[in-house]
Amino acid sequence: MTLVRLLFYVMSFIAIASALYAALSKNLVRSIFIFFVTLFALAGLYVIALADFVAVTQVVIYVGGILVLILFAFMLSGKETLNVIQQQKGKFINMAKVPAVILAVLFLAVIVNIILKADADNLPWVKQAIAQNNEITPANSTIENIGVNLMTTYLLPFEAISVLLLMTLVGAAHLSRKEGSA
Amino acid sequence: MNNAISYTDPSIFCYAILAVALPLFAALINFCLPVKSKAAGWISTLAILVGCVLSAMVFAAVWNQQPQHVQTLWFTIGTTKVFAGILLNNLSVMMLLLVSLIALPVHIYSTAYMKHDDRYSRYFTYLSFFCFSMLGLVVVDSLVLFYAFWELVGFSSYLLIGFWFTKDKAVQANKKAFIMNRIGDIGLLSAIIIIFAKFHTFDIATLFINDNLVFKSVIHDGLWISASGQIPAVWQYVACIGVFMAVAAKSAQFPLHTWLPDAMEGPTSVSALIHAATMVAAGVFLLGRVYPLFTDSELTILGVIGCFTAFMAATIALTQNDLKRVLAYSTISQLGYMILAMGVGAYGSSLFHLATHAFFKCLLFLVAGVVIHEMQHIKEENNLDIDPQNIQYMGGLRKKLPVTFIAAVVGSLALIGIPLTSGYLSKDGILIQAFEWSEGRSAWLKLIPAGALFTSWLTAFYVSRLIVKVFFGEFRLLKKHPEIKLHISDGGWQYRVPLILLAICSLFPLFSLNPFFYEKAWLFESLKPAEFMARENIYHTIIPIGVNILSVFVMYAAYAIYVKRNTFSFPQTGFLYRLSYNQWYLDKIYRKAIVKPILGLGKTCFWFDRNVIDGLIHLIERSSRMVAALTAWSDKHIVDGFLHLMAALVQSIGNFARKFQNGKVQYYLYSMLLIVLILFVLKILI
Amino acid sequence: MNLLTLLIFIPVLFALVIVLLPSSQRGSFKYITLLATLLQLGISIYIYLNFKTGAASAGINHEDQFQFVQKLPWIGLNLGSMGKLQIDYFVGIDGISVTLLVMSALVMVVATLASWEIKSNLKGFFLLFLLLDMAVMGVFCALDFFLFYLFYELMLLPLYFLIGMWGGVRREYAAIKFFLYTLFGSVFMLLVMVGLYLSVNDPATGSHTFNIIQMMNPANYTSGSVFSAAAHQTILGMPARTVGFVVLFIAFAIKVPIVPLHTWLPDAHVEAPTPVSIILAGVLLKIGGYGIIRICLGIFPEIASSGAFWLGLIGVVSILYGACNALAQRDLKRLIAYSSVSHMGFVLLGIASQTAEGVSGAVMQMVSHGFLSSMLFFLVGVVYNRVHDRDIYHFRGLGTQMPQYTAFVMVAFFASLGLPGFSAFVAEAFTLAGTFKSPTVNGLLPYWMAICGSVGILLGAAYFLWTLQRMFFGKVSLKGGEVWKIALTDVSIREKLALIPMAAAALALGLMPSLVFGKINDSVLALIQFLQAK
Amino acid sequence: MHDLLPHISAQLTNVFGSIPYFMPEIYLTVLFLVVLITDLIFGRRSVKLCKIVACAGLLLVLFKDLQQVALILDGDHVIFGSMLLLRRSAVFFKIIIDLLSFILLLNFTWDDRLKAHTKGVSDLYTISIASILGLHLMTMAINLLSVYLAIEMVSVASYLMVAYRSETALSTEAGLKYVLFGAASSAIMLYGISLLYGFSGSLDLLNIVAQLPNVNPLSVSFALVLVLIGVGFKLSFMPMHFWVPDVYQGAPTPVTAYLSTVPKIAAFALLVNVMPLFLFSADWKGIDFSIVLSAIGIITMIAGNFAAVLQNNVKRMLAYSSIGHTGFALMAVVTFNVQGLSSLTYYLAVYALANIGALALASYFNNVVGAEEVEDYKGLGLKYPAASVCFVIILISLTGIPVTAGFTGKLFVFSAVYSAYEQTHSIWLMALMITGALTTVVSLFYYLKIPLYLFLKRTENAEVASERSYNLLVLAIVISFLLVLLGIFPNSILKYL
Amino acid sequence: MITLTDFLLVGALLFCTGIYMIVSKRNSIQVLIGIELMLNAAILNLVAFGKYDKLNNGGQVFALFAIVLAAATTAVALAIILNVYRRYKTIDPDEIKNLRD
Repeated sequence: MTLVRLLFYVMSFIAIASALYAALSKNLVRSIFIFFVTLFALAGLYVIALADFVAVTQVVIYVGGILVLILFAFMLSGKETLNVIQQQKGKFINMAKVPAVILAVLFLAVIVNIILKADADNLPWVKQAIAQNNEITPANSTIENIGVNLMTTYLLPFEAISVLLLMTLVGAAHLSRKEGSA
Repeated sequence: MNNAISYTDPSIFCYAILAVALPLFAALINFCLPVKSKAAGWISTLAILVGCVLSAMVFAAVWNQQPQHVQTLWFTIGTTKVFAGILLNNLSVMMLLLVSLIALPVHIYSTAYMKHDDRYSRYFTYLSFFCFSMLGLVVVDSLVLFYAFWELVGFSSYLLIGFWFTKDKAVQANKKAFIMNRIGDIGLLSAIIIIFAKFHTFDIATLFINDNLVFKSVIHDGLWISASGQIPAVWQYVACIGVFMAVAAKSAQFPLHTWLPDAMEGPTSVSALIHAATMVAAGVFLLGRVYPLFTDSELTILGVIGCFTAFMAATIALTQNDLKRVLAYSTISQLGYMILAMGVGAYGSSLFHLATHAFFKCLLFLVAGVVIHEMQHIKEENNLDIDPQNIQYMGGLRKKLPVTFIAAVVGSLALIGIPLTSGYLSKDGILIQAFEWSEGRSAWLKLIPAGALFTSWLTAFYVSRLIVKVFFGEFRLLKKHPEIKLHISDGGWQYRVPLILLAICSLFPLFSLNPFFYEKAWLFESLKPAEFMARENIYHTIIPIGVNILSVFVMYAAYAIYVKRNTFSFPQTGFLYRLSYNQWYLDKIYRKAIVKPILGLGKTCFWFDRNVIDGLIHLIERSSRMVAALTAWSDKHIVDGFLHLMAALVQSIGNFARKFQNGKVQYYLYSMLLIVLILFVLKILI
Repeated sequence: MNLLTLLIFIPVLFALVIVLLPSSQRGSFKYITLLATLLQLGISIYIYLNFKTGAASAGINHEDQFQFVQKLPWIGLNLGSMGKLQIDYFVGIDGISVTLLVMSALVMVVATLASWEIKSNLKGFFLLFLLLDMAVMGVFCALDFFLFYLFYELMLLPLYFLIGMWGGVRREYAAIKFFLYTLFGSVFMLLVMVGLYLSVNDPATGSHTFNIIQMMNPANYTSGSVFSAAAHQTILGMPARTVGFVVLFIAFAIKVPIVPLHTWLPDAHVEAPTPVSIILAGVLLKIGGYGIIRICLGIFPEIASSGAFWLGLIGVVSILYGACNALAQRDLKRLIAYSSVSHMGFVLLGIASQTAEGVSGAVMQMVSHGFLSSMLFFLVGVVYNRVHDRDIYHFRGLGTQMPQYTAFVMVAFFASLGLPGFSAFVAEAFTLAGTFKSPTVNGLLPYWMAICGSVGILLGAAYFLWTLQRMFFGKVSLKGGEVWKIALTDVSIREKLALIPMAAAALALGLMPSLVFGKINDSVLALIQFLQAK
Repeated sequence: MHDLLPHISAQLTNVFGSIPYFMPEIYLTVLFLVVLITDLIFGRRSVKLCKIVACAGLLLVLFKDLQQVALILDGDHVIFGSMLLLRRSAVFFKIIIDLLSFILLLNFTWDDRLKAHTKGVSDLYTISIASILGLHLMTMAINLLSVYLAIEMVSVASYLMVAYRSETALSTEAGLKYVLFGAASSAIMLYGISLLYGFSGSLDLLNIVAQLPNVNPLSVSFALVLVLIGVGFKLSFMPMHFWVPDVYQGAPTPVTAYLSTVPKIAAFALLVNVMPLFLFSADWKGIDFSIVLSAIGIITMIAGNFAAVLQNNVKRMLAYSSIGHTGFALMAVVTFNVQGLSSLTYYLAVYALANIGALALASYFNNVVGAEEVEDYKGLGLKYPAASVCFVIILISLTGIPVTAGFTGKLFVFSAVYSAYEQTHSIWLMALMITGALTTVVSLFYYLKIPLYLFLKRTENAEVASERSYNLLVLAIVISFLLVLLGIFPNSILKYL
Repeated sequence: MITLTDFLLVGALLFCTGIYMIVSKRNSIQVLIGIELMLNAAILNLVAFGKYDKLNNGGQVFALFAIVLAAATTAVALAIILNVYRRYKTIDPDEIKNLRD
C-alpha cells in the first residue's frame, strides 16, 4: 500500500503544483499546457481511487477534447490572435490579486474546516458500504457495472445528455460560423 | 305644533311670519329685477309697510300677555330634535315693531337717497334682505336659528357696507366688519354649543323662559350643575365670554368696536338703519334673550365694559371731523350705556334706551344723510376736491335746510337727554339705576355710575359741537370758495316725511305721558324686573336735575367755542387730543398685534409646507453630500417628509446596489463568492 | 338588475361606446359622458328617494339592514388546510353611503360639464373619466373589503393620467406625488386587509371572508388570529389591532387629507385640469372620510375610541394649519386646495367625537364640501380658462367685469365660510357641537378642541374675504390689460347650468338639513351604539 | 456486473413503466430532432418552417401536458429510478412553461433586430426546444444527477441564446458574462453536489436526506449553500443576481423575455421540490434555510427594486425589476405550504405573462422607433395609443395594482405568507411582508417612468413611423386582456392550482 | 491507506485554486481553465466517494456526466469567447464592460 500511497502523494503534488502554476502563469499557452499536466495527474488520482473508466474518459475527453479544442480555437483564428492574447502586462506579484488570494484562502479555510468536521472516513454509509461489501476493490471491473447502470438506472440522463450535446453542437457551430455563410 | 302653550291664536303667528317673510320676498323679487329698475324701491317699501302693520297687530296681541311660542320639527340629528319656531314675548314683539317702524322711514328715505345709483335694485335687495334677517332674528325661538339670523344680519350688513364695492375703503370696511362680527359669531357659536352640550336643547323658551333651565343651574365646586348633568364651571364662563364677544362685536363694544366707524363707508341710509338703530342693537337684544345665563359678577364685568366703551367712544367723538364718524362713535357710546344698564341690572332701562335710541339716532343719521347729500351735490356741481362728510367745511346750514335743522336739534337733544325728549327718560333711568346699584358696593364700582355721568356731559359737548359746526355760524366752504353757488334744500317729501316722523318719535309722548319720570314709561313698566323699587331715594331727583343743568352749560360752552370763538380753544397737538383723534390708536394696535401676526402665521405655515414638508427632497440631496448636515436634518425628515425621504433613500440604496454593477464579470463573481462566504461564516458565528 | 350594480357599471358601458366610436366622432364624446353621468344621477336620485329609513334599515354592522344589496359569489377557492377563500361581489348601501352617492353623482355631472374645456385627446380623457366614475361609485357601494380595495385602487390610475396628461405645467410632479402618496397608503392597507381576511370567518360558510360587515363582529374572529381582539397579538412589538387601525387610518387619511400627509393635495389640485380638480375635491377626499367611518371605525371600534384624542387632534391641526396656509396663498386654486384641507379637518374632528351630532356633522360636511369645493374649483376654472392665470394679485375688480360670476363666487365663498342657510354651516356647527358634547357623553375629546375648531371657521372667513376684496372688488385692474378684459366674459349658460345645481344643493341642505340627516340618522345612531358597545 | 444482474429486469421494468409518465418529454425530444433536421435540411431559409414546426410541436406537447393532469390524480409518481418526481405542481409548472414558451417561440421572429440576424434564427428554435426539455426535467428533478443535468441543459442553451446574435458586440459580451458566471456557478454547485454525495453516498435526494443526520450539520449546510448557488444563479436572487442586468440588456429582446420567465419558473419549481426535503426533515440540524431564504428574499427585493429606480434603459430596468420579483416570489416559497405553492404558481405565471408582454412591447417600440432608453419613449403614447395603453396595463400588473392579475398574485402571496405568519409568528415573515409592501411602492417609481414618458412628457417630434409590428401589438393586447381578465376573475385559473 | 479526507483536501486545494483563477485572471480562457479546475475538484470528490458505491456507481457515473457536460460548456464558452474577441479585440473580462450601470 505504501507504493499507492506514495503514488497518491506524487500525483497530488503534481496536480496541485501544476494547477498553481497554471493559475499564476501569465502566459496563456504555458498555462494551457501545464493544465494538461494537471489533468493527467488527476487522471492518475482517479485510477488510484479505482475509477479507471473515469480516468480514461478524463484523458480522452478533457485532454483530447477540451484542451485540444482550446488550442485549435486559437490556432485557427490566426497567429495574430494568439500573440495578442498571450501578451500579459504586470508584475509577478500584483497588488490587484491580493483580494483574490484572500478570497481563495478564505474559501480554502472554510472548506478544509468543513471537510475535517465531516470526518469523511467515518461516515456511516461508508462503513455500511464496507460492511456490505459495496466497496470497489482493485479486483473489480467497474466498466461493466457502469455500462449496465448507464443503461438502466441512468438511462434518462444518458439520453438527455445526448440531446444536450446535439444542442451544444448546433449552437456552438452557429456561434463560430462566419457571418453570411449558411 | 307644540301644544304646551296655553293660549294660542294661530293668526298671530301667521302675521309674525308674514312680517318676517315679506321683506325676503321683496328681496327675491328685487334680485330678479334689472339692476336699475326703480320698481325695486317701492316693492321693498311696500313689503316693510305691510310688515309694519302686521307687526303692530302682533304687538298689540302679545304685549303684556303670556309669551307665545310655536314650533315645528326642523330636523333630527342623532337623538336631538332641532325645532324651528317663533317665540313672541314682550322683548321680541317690541323689537319686531321697533325694527319695522324704523325701517319704514329709512326705506322711504332711501328711494330718494339712492335714486341715482346704478345698482338701485341691488340696494333694495340687500336692504330687504337685511330687514328679513333682523326681523327673523328677533322672533326665532331656537339658538341655532338665532345664530343663523345673527350671521345673516352680519352678512347683509357686509353687503350693504360694501355696496359701493369699487371704493377700496368700502371694501376694506366691509371685510373688517365681517371679520369682527365673525369673531363675535365664533363666540356665540361656542356659547351655543356649550349650552347645547350642557342642556341638550337649543330651545330658547325652554332654556330661558318657560323652564328657565339656565337659571336653575348652579355653579358649585368648580362644576356647572343642572338636572341634565354637569360640566366644569369654566365652561359657564366661556359661554358668557362667548356671548359677550358676540355682543361686543355686534353692538360695537370695546374691544371689538372698531368696525363700526369704518362701516360708515356704506350709504348713509344704511348707516341709519343698521349701524344706528337695529343691527347694533341686536347685541343688546341678545343679552336680553340670554340674560339668565349671566351671574352677578359677570354682569358687573359687563357693566364695566359698557361704561368704558361709553366713555371711550365719547372721548373719541369729541374730536372727529367726519360727520358720520361722530355719530358712529356716539352710537358706540350709547350702546355702551345699554350694556352698562344690562350690567347693573337695569334690564328694562337698557331696552328702553335701545328703543328710544333707535329713533333719535336713526333720525340723526338721516339728517346727516341729507347734509352729506347736499354737500355732495355742491361738490359735484362745482367740481371741488372736498370730503362731503367733513364738518370743517360746513356751517350755517340751518337757513338752507330748515326742516333738517329742526330734526337735527330734536335728535340731538334727545341724544343729550334733555327733558321732554325720549332720550331723557331712558338715559336718566340708566343713570339712576346705576347709582342705586353701586350703593353698598365697593368704591371702585362707584366709578361706573360716575363714568356714565361724566360721559353724558361729554355727550352733550360733542353733540353740541356737531350741531353748532354744521348748522350755526357761517358756511365755511363758502368762505374758502366764495365763487360757488348754492342750490341746496331739504329735498323732496321722501326726505322730509321720514325726518318729521322720526323727530316726533324722538319726543316723550310716544313713550310716556309723564315727561319727567322714566319709570312711568309704559315700555319700561312692561320690561322692568319684578322687584323694581319705586322712587324713594335721592338719586331720582338729584341726577336728572344735576345732569341737565350741567349739560346745558356744556352745550353753551360748545356753542361758545365753535361759533363765537370768544373763548379758549383746544390745543390740537396735546396727547389727549391725539389719543382721541386717532381713536385711541386701537386700529393700529389691532393691525400690528393681531392682523400681522396672523398673516405672518399663515405665511409661516406655508413656508413650512413648502420648505420643510415638501422641500425635503432638495434638502436631502444637499445633505447627502454633507454627512454632518444629514444627521441634523434626518430627524425632521423622518417625522415629516417620509415621501421625499423615501425618494432619497431609494436612490441611495439603488446607488449602493448599482455600485456592484460595474460591468466586470469577475467582479461580479468575486462579490458573489465573498458575500456567500461572509454570510455563511456570519450565519455560523451567530 | 341590481340598481347599485347598474349605477356602478353604467360608465363602463358608455366607455365601451366611446372606445368603439371612431375619432372622427370625438365631438360626441362629451355628450355621451354627460348622458352617462346624468343617467347615474337619475338612478342615484331614484335610490335616494326609495331609500328606507328607520332603525330596521340602519345598516352599519347588520348585513340584513343594508339596502339595494347584491351579493354574488365571485372568487371562491378551496385551499385545503388553509380553509376556503371567499370573495364576494357584495354591494349595498346604508344611510352613510346613500347621501355620498347622490352627491358624487351630481359632482360627476358638473365635472362633465367642466370637461368642455378639454380640447386634446378627447377619447382618452373621457375613457379615463368614466373609469374613474365607475371606481368612485364602486367604493361607496362595496361591502366586501376586497371589492372595496379594488375600486379604491382603480381610482389611482385614471387620476394619475388625468392629472399627468391634461394637467398644468408641473403636472408630472403632481401626478407622481399623488400616485406615490396614495399607493403608499394602500399597499399597507393591503397587508392589513389580508390579515383581517385571515382572522375572520364567515359563520355561515366557515371560510375566511373579506366581508366588511362580518369583520365588525368580534365573534367572527378565529381565536388566536392576528386581529382577534381577544388574542392580544402583537406585530413588531405593538398591539396588532392598533397597528391595523393605524395603517388603515393612514391610508384613508392620505386621501382625506390630514396634516402632515396633505402635501400632495395642493399640487395635485393646482396642476389638475378643472374637471379633475372637481372630482378630486368633490369626491375623492370624501372617500377618505367614508373609509374611516366605514372601515376604521367599523372594524376597530375600540382602537378608534382609545385613539380618538389623536384623531381629534389631527383634525384640529388640519383645520388650523390648512386655514393658515390658505391665508398665505396667491394662487386661487391653491388657496381653495388648502381650504379643503381645513374643511376636511372638521370631518375628522366630527368622527373622532363619536357622538351622533359629530358624526352626522362629519357626513354632512363631506356632502356639503363635495358640492362647495366642486363649485369653487369650477369657478376657478372659469377664470383660468379665459386668461390662463390664477394669481390673485393679477386680478382686481372682477365684480364690475363679471357681475354674475362674482355673484356665484360670493355664494360659493360665503357658503364655504359657513354662512347660515348653506350646508357648511349646519355641518360645521354640529361637528363642533358633537365635539363639545363628547367629553360629557363619552369622554373622548377635550373641550378645547371644539373651541380650536371654531377658530378655524374664523380664519376661513379671513382668507375668503381677503380674496373677495382683492380680486373682485375695487376698480377693474387686470394684469393682462385690455386683452384680458375682452377675454373675461361673464359665465356662459353651460357654466351656469353646472353652477346652479351646486349652489342650489348647498342652499337646500342648509335650509333643510333633514335631506341628509333624515337619511343618515338611523345609521349614525346605529354606528354610535355600535361604537359604544365595542 | 454479476452484482447487478438480479436488479436489471426490475430496473428495466421501472424504465418502461416510467415512459407513460414521460410522454411530454418524449414528444419534446422528438420535436427537437424534427426541428433540428428541418433546420439542417432547409438551412437558413427554414426559419418559417422551423417556427411552424416548433410551435405546432409545442402545442402537441402542451396537449400531452394536459393529459398528464389525469395521471397525477392518484398521487405522485417517482419515475426512472429515482430520477424524477411527477407531481401536481410539476405538471402545472410544465403547462405554464409550455404555454409561455409557445408565446415566446412565436415572439422570436417578431423582433426586427433578432430577425435581421445574418445567420438566421432557425438554430434558435432548435436550441430553445432543447432548453424547454431541460426545463421540463428541472420541474421534476429529484435526483442530484437529474438536477445538475437539467440545470446545465437549460444553462448551456441560455448561453447560446444570449450570445446568439454573434455579430453584435453587446450580445456576445452578454454571452461571455453569462457563460463565465454560469459556468463558475455550476462548477461551485457541482462541488456542492459532490460533497452532498460524499456525505450521504447517494444521489437520490430522499436517500440523502435520510443520511444527513449522521453527518456534521455544518458541513451539510455548506454543501447545500453551494448547491443553492447553482439554483440561485438561475433564479438570480441576491447575491447571484449580478449577471442579470447586463445579460438581459445585451441579449436579444425575445431571448431576454425567455430568460426572465420560463427558466425562473422552472428553477422555482426545483426549489420547492428540493428545499422542503431538507427543511422538514425532522433531524435537520443545520442552518435554518427558511430564514436564509427570507433574508435573501428581503435583500433581493430591496436590491432589485431600488436599483431599478435609477435605470434608463428599458430592458435593464425590467431586468432589475425581475430580480425584485424573484425576491417577492421567494416570499411565497418560504411559507412552504400548499397555499404558498399555489400562490407562487399563480404569481409566477402572471409575472411571466406580464414580463413577456413588457418585453414584447419593448421590442415593439424598438422596431417602430428604435427606442431603447426611457427617454426615447417620450411622447409616443399618443402616437401609438394601443401599444402604450397595453404597456401601462402590463406595468400596472407588474406593480401589482388592481384590477390586474399582478394584484391578485400579490394578494395571494401576501395572504399565504400571512397565514404562515399566523402560525409561526416568525418575525422574518413579517419583515418579508413589510419589505414586499414597501418595495411595491418603490417599484412604482420606475414602472411609472414608462407611462410618464409615454403620456406625460411631450415632444415636438410629430412624425409617425409607418411600419408597425402588428404581431407584437396583437400579442401585447392579448396579454393585457388576459391580465385584466385574470385580475377580475382569478378564479378561472386559480381553482386548478 | 489513502483516506477519503486526503482526496477531499486535494480537491479543496484545486477548487480554491480555481476560485483564485476565476476572479483574478485577466484572460477569459484562463478563467475558463479555472472553472475546469473547480469542476475537476468536484469530479475528484465524486470519484473518491464513488469507490464505496459499487452497486450504483453513482459517483463515477456522475463524474462521467460532469466531464461530458464540462466539455459541452467549454465548447460553448470558447465559441462565445472567440466571438467576443472578434468584436472587442481582447478577451480580458475586465475590459469588456459596455454593459454596466
